[in-house]
Amino acid sequence: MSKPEEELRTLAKSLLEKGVVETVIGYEASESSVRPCFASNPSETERLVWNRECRLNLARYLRGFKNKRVGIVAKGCDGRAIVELIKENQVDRKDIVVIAVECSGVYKPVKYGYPSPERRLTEYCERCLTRVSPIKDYLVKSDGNVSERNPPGGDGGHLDWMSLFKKCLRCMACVKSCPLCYCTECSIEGFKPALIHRINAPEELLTFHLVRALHMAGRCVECGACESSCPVEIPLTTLYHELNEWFRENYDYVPGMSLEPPPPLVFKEGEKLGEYAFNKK
Amino acid sequence: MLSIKSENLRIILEDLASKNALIAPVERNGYFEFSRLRKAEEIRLDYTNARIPPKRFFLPERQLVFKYDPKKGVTEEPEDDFKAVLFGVRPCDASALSVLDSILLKPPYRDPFYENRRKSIIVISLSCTKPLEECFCNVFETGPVRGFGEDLTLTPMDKIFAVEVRTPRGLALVEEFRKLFAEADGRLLEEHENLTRRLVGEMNNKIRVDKEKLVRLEKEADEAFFQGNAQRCIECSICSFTCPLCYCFESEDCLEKNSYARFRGWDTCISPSFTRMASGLDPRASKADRLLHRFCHKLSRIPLAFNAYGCIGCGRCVSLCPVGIDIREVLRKWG
Amino acid sequence: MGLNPYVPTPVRIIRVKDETLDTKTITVAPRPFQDFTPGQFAMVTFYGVGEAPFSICSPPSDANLQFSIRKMGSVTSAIHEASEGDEIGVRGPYGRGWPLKEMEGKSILLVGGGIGLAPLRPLVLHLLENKNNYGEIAVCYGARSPSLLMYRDEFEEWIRRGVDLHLTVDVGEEGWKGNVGVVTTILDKPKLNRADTIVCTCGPPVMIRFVLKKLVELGYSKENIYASLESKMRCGVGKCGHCHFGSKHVCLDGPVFKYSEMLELPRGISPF
Amino acid sequence: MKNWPRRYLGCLVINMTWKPKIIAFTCWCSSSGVDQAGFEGFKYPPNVLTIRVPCSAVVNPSLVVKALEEGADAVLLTACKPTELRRIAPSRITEARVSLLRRLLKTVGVEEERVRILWISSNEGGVFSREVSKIVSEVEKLGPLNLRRRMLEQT
Repeated sequence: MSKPEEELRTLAKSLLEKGVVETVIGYEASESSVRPCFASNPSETERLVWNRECRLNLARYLRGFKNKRVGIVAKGCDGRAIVELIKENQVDRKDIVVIAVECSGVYKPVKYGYPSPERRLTEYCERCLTRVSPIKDYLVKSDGNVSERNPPGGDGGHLDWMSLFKKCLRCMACVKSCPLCYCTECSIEGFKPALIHRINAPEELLTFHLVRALHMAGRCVECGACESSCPVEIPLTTLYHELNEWFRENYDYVPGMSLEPPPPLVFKEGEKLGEYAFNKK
Repeated sequence: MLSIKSENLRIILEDLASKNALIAPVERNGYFEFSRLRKAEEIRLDYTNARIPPKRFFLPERQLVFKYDPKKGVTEEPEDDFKAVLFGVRPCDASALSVLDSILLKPPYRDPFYENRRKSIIVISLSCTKPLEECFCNVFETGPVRGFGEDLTLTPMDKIFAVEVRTPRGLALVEEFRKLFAEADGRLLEEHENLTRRLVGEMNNKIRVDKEKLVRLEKEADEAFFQGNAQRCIECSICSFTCPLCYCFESEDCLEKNSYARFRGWDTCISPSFTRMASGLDPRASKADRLLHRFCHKLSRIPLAFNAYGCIGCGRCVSLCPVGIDIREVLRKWG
Repeated sequence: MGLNPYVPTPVRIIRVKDETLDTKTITVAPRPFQDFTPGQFAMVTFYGVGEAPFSICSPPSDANLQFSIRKMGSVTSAIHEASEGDEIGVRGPYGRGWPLKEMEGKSILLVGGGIGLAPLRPLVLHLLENKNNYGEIAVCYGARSPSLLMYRDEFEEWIRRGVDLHLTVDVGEEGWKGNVGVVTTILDKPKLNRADTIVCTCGPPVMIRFVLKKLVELGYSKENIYASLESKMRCGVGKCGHCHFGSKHVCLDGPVFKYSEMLELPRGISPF
Repeated sequence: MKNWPRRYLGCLVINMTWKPKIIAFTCWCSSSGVDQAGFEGFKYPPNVLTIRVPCSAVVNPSLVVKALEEGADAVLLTACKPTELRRIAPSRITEARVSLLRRLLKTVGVEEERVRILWISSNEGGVFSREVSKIVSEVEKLGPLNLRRRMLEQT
């Protein structure tokens, strides 16, 4: 057991014992990798682990814990997702205890039918903006080396997206694993008539992915949950990163980095919109 | 038993590929998958297993059921000629086909589309010499050397393949290239037996299942176990879509130029809309129930009805599930 | 078409009748199949919209085919908008109907709720046509309000031909002189030999649950109780998996289930 | 058989020997400009199909994507000029959305020139006809888009 793991367990245990939180969402070891773990009594915290396989974004489960106090083990990107969820009024900051863990990147998953199981960091981790969650109540320091991030810059242009999308099975794992796809009815199905058919048709896959990309633009925290759960390995985060770059270039806005600046192009009710003048005279 | 030299196998594969009748494993975009090939060079005989199971050739993701034209009435479009040889299927996936046969071709109603494809595709299986970490085919005896449901079983020995003819259709294919095959000698048979024993022994999972016990899963299911997994489950449909045995389908009507068409395609029992009726009633509303249904269907209902397991131990769902829901745990607990 | 069980036969709507506010009875012709048992269902396609299962509500002796359809989802809404002469698709009959064999010589109690009378209507008409083979026929039927009672105009005819009909509504309306209350409150009214009566019930799941409970309390034999359950279906022939519950396919082994079979079904679909 | 509600924008696009098919979402103000082009006898290519919307900012970019998928070779949004508008924000939103969408299309390998925004006031029929003719000729140079076929073909 590594030092951060030990620290994490002690912290989670004390939070549960003191009754600060009802549940701690973390990772536990599974047979081959790690999986989410919901510890609601102190003894269960012994199962918590922290390593480079912790890919799934746990902020995804927060919507299932409405109005309950939960502790959540958060990597940098998980923390950004929580920030976005707070900004979008999906969760209440008061209800969440963020146990930030210093993350030095996660490994690309080894999946079924993978020719060379060479372990390396994921591409999105190499672009990572914050190794530590922007909001935190507790911090678990890591002993791993926290490297500097690579210079930002889009690189999605060189990929042959059409043939990548073509492989998609539309299992919706990208939607379902995304912490920010919380709509009860996905807009891709919610339009009447629906934008795409229920049954996967290859010619509609581009629409599906473009619409999803548009919905993630300026919100995606690049946690890679979609990409790592995708059974056909479409590098979706790279696409969403490209759109985030547009927001950074035009509005100097990076999603999830702080609670302060509201997202661009979002106007609250009653707010004066720039040069907006509503003068009846 | 017959044998064939690697170079002779190449000749057959190249011949099939030139006729555009070869579906074989290739590496595309970083993983192995089955694809229709024009050139046999692309084939990866050292492949582990295809990520998307070969069921997609028998039960496509999207398939036309019929077309309806208000002026002409109902028309069924004959499917394109799909004649092909599906080469290199792992024994577990081939076994899945035989289970699918018993379900989809069960009288009185036979699934015509599946039957059609099954008739036009010859399946050649390739024994698994390097089982993956997630594999547990030994549990259901669907591998690693021979399964059921294939027409020919090929087992790679050094530089030579042992060939076992399993069906008349397989025999017909062998007859077509009779010169390239040779009768297996005693040494080969012995080697084959040794290999089989070694491979089965090498499977390192210690799962034992008892059918009598497993069929009681539904009644004895541990609520807490399924609740725990349900809490994790994100309702993506990876497990069903990549399962070589999941056959449930959804149908949908679409508008085409001047006509209406009905398509059918994969569906998943993990999705909340699977059993929800138009009135909003849902007999299987909770995630835990849906998970339980999935496991029960595979491990207790299909065995009860068809004398075969609804899981063949390929390990795709185990490996690909983003949240680590593991059918092996169920087997260990109730098997 | 031939062997493909997934392709519906085009038929024409020859009559549309408003049954209640949200329910219409459509009559289609010609009947695309020869014989069927009351209680069986057929898959009705509205081309371009979709397909849904509906129980057949005309008796087997009728040369046409009738379906009572309540407006619920996209297919039913489309059929509601259809008019006489429109072409729709029908395939069937599917499933297991009411147990006519077991009913022979016995008295029969039918309990319906709301649109649940639709699968019972062919049974009523069939029993009346072959009255000599069966004992007394009693019907207990409840709906939310008098205007939502199905087949209101046929009731007089049924009574005239010897049906012991008891009606109830959840909420009375002006002019309603009958019973007010849920259908379980009138279950004791038919005077039948309870030990030797076959009971067939259909309606919303909650109603079926309470009706079954009440029936057992009243002394009806569990062996003789049948209910028609509903579930989502896509293929109707036991392949698509949507109506697979426990070891049963509703489309093959149902929709009519015996009391003992219902006990075996998993929670949710089971009325218990 | 009744005409079941047409499911696709693509149904509106008639198939003939290839000429660029352009869908224009016109806001109420600019659509009167488009109408005016007709009244005043300005000619503009017939392959532009206008869909009137209450405001350019209600055009969900998803619909633009869908139009492209369904067979439009280019999508045009005509909006009120921000400087002439009482409410500035809507046009700014449209502008931002189109810019974002163009970035996305460029990334996935679709020419970004296929989505355009055109500032048209209600009295600028002449401007509209001139600009549209220009756009049509530009799209003609780009060639057909055929997104569906491209998705089907690539293996």
